[in-house]
Order: sequence, then C-alpha cells, then structure tokens
Amino acid sequence: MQKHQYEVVVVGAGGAGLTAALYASHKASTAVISKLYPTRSHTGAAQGGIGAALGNTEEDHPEWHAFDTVKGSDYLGDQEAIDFMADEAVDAVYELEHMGLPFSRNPDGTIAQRPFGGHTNNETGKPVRRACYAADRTGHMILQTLFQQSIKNKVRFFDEFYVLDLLIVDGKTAGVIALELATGEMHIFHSKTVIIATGGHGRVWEITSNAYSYTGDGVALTLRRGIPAEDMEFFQFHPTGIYRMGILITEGVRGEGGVLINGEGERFMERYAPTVKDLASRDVISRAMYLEMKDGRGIDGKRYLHMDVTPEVVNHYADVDGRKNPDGSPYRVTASDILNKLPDIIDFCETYIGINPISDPMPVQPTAHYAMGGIPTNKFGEVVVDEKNTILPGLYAAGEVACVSVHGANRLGTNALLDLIIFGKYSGLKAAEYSASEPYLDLPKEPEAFAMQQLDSIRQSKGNERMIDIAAEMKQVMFDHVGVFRVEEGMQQAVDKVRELKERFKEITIDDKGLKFNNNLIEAWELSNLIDIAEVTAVSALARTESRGAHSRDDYSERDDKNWLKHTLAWMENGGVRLGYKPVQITKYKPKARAY
Amino acid sequence: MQVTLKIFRYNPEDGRKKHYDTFTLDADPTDRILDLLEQIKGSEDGTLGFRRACAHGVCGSDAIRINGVNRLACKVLVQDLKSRKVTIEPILGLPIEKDLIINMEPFFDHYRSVMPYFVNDDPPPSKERLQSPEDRERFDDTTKCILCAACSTSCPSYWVNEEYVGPAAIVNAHRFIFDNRDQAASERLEILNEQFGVYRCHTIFNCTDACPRDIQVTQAIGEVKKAIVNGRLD
Amino acid sequence: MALSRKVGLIAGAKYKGGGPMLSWVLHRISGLGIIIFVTLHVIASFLTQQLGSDLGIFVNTIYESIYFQLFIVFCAIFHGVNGFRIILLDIWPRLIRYQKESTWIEWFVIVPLYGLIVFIMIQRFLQG
Amino acid sequence: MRSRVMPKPSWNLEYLMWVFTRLSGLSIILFVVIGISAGLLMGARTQMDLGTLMRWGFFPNPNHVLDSDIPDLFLWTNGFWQVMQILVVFFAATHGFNGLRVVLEDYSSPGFWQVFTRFLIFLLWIFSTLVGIYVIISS
Repeated sequence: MQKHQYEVVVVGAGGAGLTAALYASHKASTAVISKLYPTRSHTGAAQGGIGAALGNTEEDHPEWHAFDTVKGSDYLGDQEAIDFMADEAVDAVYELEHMGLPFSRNPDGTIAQRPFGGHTNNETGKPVRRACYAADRTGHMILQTLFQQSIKNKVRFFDEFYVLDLLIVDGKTAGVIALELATGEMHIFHSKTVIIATGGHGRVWEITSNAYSYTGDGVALTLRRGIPAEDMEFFQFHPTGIYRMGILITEGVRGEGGVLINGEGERFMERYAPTVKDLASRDVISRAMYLEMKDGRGIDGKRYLHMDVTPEVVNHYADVDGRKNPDGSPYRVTASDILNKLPDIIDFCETYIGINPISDPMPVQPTAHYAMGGIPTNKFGEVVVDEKNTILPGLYAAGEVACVSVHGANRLGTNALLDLIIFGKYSGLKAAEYSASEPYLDLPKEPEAFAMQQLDSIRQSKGNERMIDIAAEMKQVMFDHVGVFRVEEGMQQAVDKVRELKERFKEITIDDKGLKFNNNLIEAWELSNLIDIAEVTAVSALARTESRGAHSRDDYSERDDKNWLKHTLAWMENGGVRLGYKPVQITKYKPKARAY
Repeated sequence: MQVTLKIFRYNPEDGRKKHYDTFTLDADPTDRILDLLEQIKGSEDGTLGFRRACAHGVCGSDAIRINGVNRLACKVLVQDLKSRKVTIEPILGLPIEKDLIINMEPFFDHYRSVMPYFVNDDPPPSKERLQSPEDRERFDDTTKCILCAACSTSCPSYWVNEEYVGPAAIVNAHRFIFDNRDQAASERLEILNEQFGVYRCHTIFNCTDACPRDIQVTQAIGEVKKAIVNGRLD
Repeated sequence: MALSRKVGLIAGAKYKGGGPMLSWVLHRISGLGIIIFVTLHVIASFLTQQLGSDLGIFVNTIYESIYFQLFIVFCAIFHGVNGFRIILLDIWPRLIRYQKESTWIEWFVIVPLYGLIVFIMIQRFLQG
Repeated sequence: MRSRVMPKPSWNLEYLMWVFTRLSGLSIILFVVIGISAGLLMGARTQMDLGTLMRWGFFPNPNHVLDSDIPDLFLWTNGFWQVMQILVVFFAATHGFNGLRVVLEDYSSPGFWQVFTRFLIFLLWIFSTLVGIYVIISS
C-alpha cells in the first residue's frame, strides 16, 4: 500500500485528461492516473476534425456553430454551455496550433477546414467548412500534441494504474484508490480535487468503433458512489463503421464529397435530408440507413450499405449538388486528393477488408460510437449531483465521460474533440483554483476497504460462468434492442437480460490469480462496469417515451417537447436504478422541428 | 479454418521458466491476430497477458513479434500469413514483464530525451501561425508515429545498446526539427549528434519494415543525419 | 531475463529482417574480415622483414590459399559495393524510399562481378 | 526565427568519424579503381595474375607484388605515387580501425572498457599506418 498526495488528481489521460492536467499543473501539484499509456487513449482514434468557426475559407460565426449544435442536439443541449463552447472553440483551436499541432493547411497558410455533418451556413442551410483537420488523423495529432506538452511541462504520470474507487469525505472529494497493474499493489491518492476523464462506454454494444478500453469506468465509479448519470439513453451510432468490424470511417469522407449508396445504387440520403443530404447529422443518417436496410435495400439484401468516395462518384454528385470550391470553380477531386486527405481510411480498408476506397465503395453499417450521456457537470466541469444542479465540491469531469450537456440527444461530428479541449481546460483551471483555497481532508480509516472488497469478490468468485459469454450476451442484446431503433418490448427484454447477467456475473470465474499484470481481473472489473452502464442505459431509454436525437423509438416516433424536454438522471440504488429529471437550459433557441 | 498459435509464455509469479504454449483454434481468414489472442484469453487461458486498446492500429498498444517480425497484432489478419502456424513472441530489446507484456519505460525514457515537444518562445499571434502546405508536408510522415515501439525493438543496434535512443525517438525529433514553426531544432540536433544519437543507426531498415504506420523511419533518420552534417535544414 | 534489455546473438539473428538486414550483417563480417586479415598481414610481414620471424611466413601462407583469397575478395567487393550504396543513401536521404530496389541493384552488381573473378581465379588455380 | 539559423554542429569524435568514414570509403573505391586501371595500362593485363592485380589495386607498391615481372613497375616509386600510396594507407587504416571501434562500441557503454578498447585500437592504427608508410618510403 502506497500513499501519494497531490492537489489535483486527473483520472484518465486522453484529450480531456491531458488538457486538464496541463492547465492544472501550472498552479497546483498534479498527477495523472491512467490505465493505459496516455498515447493509447481513444482520442487518438478520432479522425475527421475539430469544429471551430474560424472562417478560414468561407464565412462562419460561432453563433452559427452554436445554433447547429443546439439543433443537432435535438434541443436537449444546455444552450448556455453550448454558446460557451462555440465561443471558446476558436481560441481553443488557435491554442492547439500554438502548442504545435500540425493541422493541414490552406494554400494561404491558415488552418484547413472541411464540411462536416450538421454544420451549416445558417443563412443558406448549406454545409459550411468548419472542421479544422489534420488529414484524417486529427485526434491522433491532438493526443500526441497534448502528450508532448505534458512532457514539456513535466506533468507527473502514473501510467497503467487502474482507478477503482473515489473517496468522498463529508460530501467533498478526498482522493482515489488505484491499482498498479504492474505489481497488483493498491495506491491511495490523497487529493483535494479529482478530475474524471475516463472516456465513454461503447463496449456495451456489439458493433462499436470504440477501443477495448472504453468500458465506462468513470461513470460506473461515480454511480457506485451515489452520483447520478445523466442522459444515458442517448448513445450515438455513427453511420459509417466498417461492416462487421465497426472500425470508424470518418464523416470527413462525406465532407470530402463521399456519398452513401444503397443496394439499388441510389443515393438515398436525398430522400431523408434534401438540403444537406449526406452531411445530415449522425442520428438522421444512421436512422435512414437502418430504414433502408430494414426495407431490404441493403447491399445484396445484407445489413450494410456502400460508402462511395471514388473520384468519379464524388465529382458526379458534386455536379448534381452544384458544390463549389471557395474560389467559385466547380468542386473536383482526384485520386491523389483522396489519398492525401484520407490516408488512414484507405489504410484501414486495405488492411481489414482488402478494398481500396479510391476504386471501390466501402461496406459500412452504423456502429456504436459516442456517449452523449455521462457524469452531469456544469459548463466549468464541476460535477453536479441532483435535479437542482448542486455541486459536489472538488469533483470534476470532462470529455466523453461527462454530460455538460452540450451534445444533448445527438452530438455533431467534430464537437467531441472540442468538448475535450474546452471542458478539459476549464475543469483543470477550476480544480487548480479550488485546491488553492481548500485544505486536504482527513482520509477515513482503511480508505481502500470498499474497493478491496469488490475486487476480492471478483478474485475469489468460484462459479462456472465465463466472462466472454456474459459480455457477448450483453453486447448482443444491447445492440439488437437498445441500438439505432428501439421499442418498448425490446428494451424491456434488454433490461431483464442485463439484470440476469448481473446475477450471473457473481458466478464468474477468473483464471488468473496472480498480482502482476492481472488483466483477467481488470477485464472482469471492466465487465461489471459495462453491465452497470448497460442497465442504466436500458432503464433510462425504456422510460423515455418519445423519439429525440439518437434515442429513436418505433412506438413513439415523435419528439415530445411537452413531456420530455428534460434531462434524465439515473441513480444506482439498492441494486436497482432510480430515475429523476432536470430541466434543459433554453436561452436563445426555442425548440422547433428539425429538418436537414 | 484451423490455426495453430505458438505463444511465448513467461510469468515471474508462477515459478516456471520461459516457454511456449500451443493453442489450436478455429479462425476466419479475416480475423485479426488480436482477435485470436482475445479468443484464447476468453475461452482457454485467462492468464495470457498482452496489451490492447483500439484494435485498429492507431493506439500502438499491441506491438508483438509475429512469425519473427514486429507487427501490431490488430493489423495482421490470418489471411495475411503464409502458414497456418503462427509464432507469437514479445518484442525484443525491452524487459519482459509477463507473457507478451514488456516494460515500456526505457522506450519512453529515450523518447523523452529528445525534446519531443513543440518549442516556440515568441509570443503567439492572435490567430494561427501561418505555415504553407509544403512546409507542413515536410514533416508529415513523422507526425504519424504512435509510439508502439515496433521500430526501436526491431533495431539490432537498439537491442544491444541501452544508451542508443532508437528509431522512434529520432522520428519524433525529426517531426519537430523539420517543423518550421519550431525553434529548438538546433538543441535536438545537438542531442542526436552524440555517440548514442543518430550514429548508432546503421541503415538496417528493420524499423521501416516494422512500422505499422508506414513511416519511412530510416529516411527520417537519414534526413536528421544530413541536417547534422550540413548544418542546415532543407 | 527479468529486467535486462540486452538481446542475445541467437535471439537477434532469429529476427526476420529483410535484405538490408542481411547486407548489414555481411557488411560487418566483411569489414571485420578485411581488417583482421590486413592487420595480421601487416604485423606478420613487418616481423618477417625486420626480425626474420617465421610467424609472418605462416600468416602469409594463409593469405596465399585460394579459399582464403575467394573469401577476402568477396569481403572486399561486398564491402565496397554495399558501402557505396550506403553513402549514396546518406547523401540523398530521399532515395531511401527506394531502399528495397537499392538492395536488389547491389546484388545485381556484386553477383556478376564476384562470379567473374571467382571464375578467373579458379581457372588460374586449376591451371596451377 | 531562431530555429532556421543553425549553429555549427559540435565537432565530436562521432561526427567527424561518421563524415570521414563516408569520404574515405568513397576515396578508397576511387584509389582502387585508379590503381587497377593504371596497373592494367602498364601491362598488368598480360603479365599479372588476378590475385596480384587485386593486391596491387589495394596497395600499389612494388614491394607488395615483387614476384611479378612488370617492366614499368618502378614508375610507381616516384614521389607522386608515393603520396598516393600513403593516402591509401591512411584512409584504409583509419576507415578500418574506426569501423572496428564502431562495431565494438555498438555493444558497449561508456566506461573503462570503452576507453581501454579505444586506446588499443588507437595503438593498432598508429602501428599499421606507420608500418605502411615505412614500407612505401623504404621501397
């Protein structure tokens, strides 16, 4: 048992965690605890771009960005926070550039921007170039740049430490308990503040673009400590994942002019979103794809469609749409443009499905992608724990794990990276500010007892269940019934199934009894997190009797602003889930029908 | 189809010497080696230790030796292999912790030693620093590095010399040396102009072959050498 | 093996590097071959000439053996051609992209050159 | 901008020897080509066997190929060719012994043994260079 004392402890070392640590470390002693080496974080898999209304190639304004985000969120996003994010976005991107981030460039040397789903010119309704990108590796560049800057600023890292428990004393944050993977030893991190930045939980679903490590550790951790989870029913399915594997094909492909084609060779998005077509927001496209496949218009009747970015097709539809370059000439691409702008996508397709996207269309299906919901916070990253937005002192959350909520019911592409940087920054600043004035709290006796007890119950369990089966059944039922389309009966089935799995989980056996790098044990712990999250997600979804954003139901197909313009809060209590609701902050933009 | 995996095993806790375990399992031609490892860990032997995260070649967790060469387990499919027998070993040149898990600390120490971060002490402009697409292109190749260590641990010089910074560190130095916004190129070149800098590179090209991101590692090192010798960046 | 990083010769040799790795190994072997021989030769000749030692004569008989000459000629040619390739790549790092081709070209030069020399040497040897 | 003005690289041993290795490698190839061509021009084509010619090429000194009967052999003893020979010896010995040092130092860390082996190699280098020059001058 080792003890460490830091004013600020950041849990997770992805985009949000590293940004928070960078800002906090200027003013407070800071430690970053991460179950992975920082550069393994899933931020690195983000491809298309980070949204900011720089207006480098055409007119754009933060207000437009804010409105697009509100509209994209299906009016469930908190508008004050959204305004804040869209305003901060421009400076945030410049700040990243000043940190050395190698953005792709326009011929005049400014940061290059591309169109992305749901981002529009508010006057014409046409797509606008707002996503600042570095080829199709924007997330990779952000993660690397932040990691590099953390090295420069000598941030203290605890790599491959798995946080098991959050310590709360008298309603205030006091630290975390972590397991050092390399030795199996417990560490107590005594701190004034904790910033949770552990990312999402896409591994709940069968087909997902998310990393193995995306197991909802942060949300599960806080749920166990009586902190609610907000809007968990809203989980984004990205329209274009590689068929059966789920590996992401960035929306940037459509930004560069790629189109979705169904089994009849038709560009079906014209029917669902006549103005922006393939650049509608993600929930709209995923739903359209689902409907196409349901009606038997998948490729060869199977459950996938084609994403076509071959130059002939792109140029053809650019003509049809009348798309122009910034200088007014007709939009044209060549094979080498595609290669330069989407090198990684081409590499993925060649590696995994043996297809070269420059000459052949890619088989795609919707893939579980992003958690809009998570730990409820305000716009400074401070965790709020009830319907009245009461702050829990010293606890912060940022990134995908948090629900500010700027994404509401559906996140726009490029806003995730923005979310990381901005709310990471402010939670870091706020945490440093808080720790400057507050003392360390006394730790309880045996602070590790709660974590130890849970860990031992997994370690010593002697049943016959294998993790791989439980995980597979959970992923299956969640993908089938709490996926792109949902109905009462299916969701009920999912709730029942997940509860059954929760019981069966108590009977699992793990092969590895050792201490050193006991990944077997950690995976069991992660699975228990996933099951908790699946349950909260399914229960929250079942209760919401409307269709909004990513939560779309066959049995309640309309948005119901009268009853459901509110955030869900879910507590885990007495082995079940208790739901509560809090209002949505609406300032400038009154809810109206959403069409693209 | 049936695939046989011969996997290197070593666990300091079980008292056994290093050895190989053989597993035979059903696989699709399009399965990744990582999928097979997951399958073994899930249904046959939960004690098997290996790292993984993103599973599509962008995080760099799962660099291992597959049939004698460094690869990412998530970027090699069963159909890419010539035989149905696969030998899986940890990468060379870093201390083995457990099975396929190696200690990455020496690798990151080398990485940190070359100032792998952007340095520009001038007050930043209110907007972005301008950079032409050509200047951006100059160092594009080396920005792709994911720090998986496949290159360094394929390098015979790195295997035998604990001081040599290794290809990965030089690649990351190259990324900043040739970024015309950066101001610390000369310091980095000074660091690499040492006995254990670029001079331990003997153009063996194992690194270029091993790189899962297709970075021209040896070329990057060559460009750094040339910059040192010429005293100029072009 | 716990915390040592060093890789043994056998473990290293089992790594399946490509043609350039072979070239590197041969460059080392040929370079060492040449230098060990030349040093011995110089020392031995010096001793023989200046002190009349028999050791030098013995070393020089190795030198005159056809097998040894075949070996040392290979060393010289390989070391020269491969060294030339490396120098070219060092001068123009952009050519490194074509390293696979460069390795092939190297063998296209070495094999005929060495083959011709071997042919002549063996012919002479057989003629006595 | 600061970065674009490069300071002169510090001239340490590794740097100098790296450059020298490349230059000397190229010049040895050049000298050998000259030596062999000149030898052929001077009648070696018909009067020298291949082995001797090679030996000649690498060390064009009459003493080194005494057993041949090239009539023009003594052309090589003039001052110009002696300087050429000395250069060959210097380049080859330095290239070779530095190569030996590089190989050994690939496998060693700074410390006593590195200093010791460097010293040993230095002695060998001095010795063989001096012997070579002695042979050239005295023949």
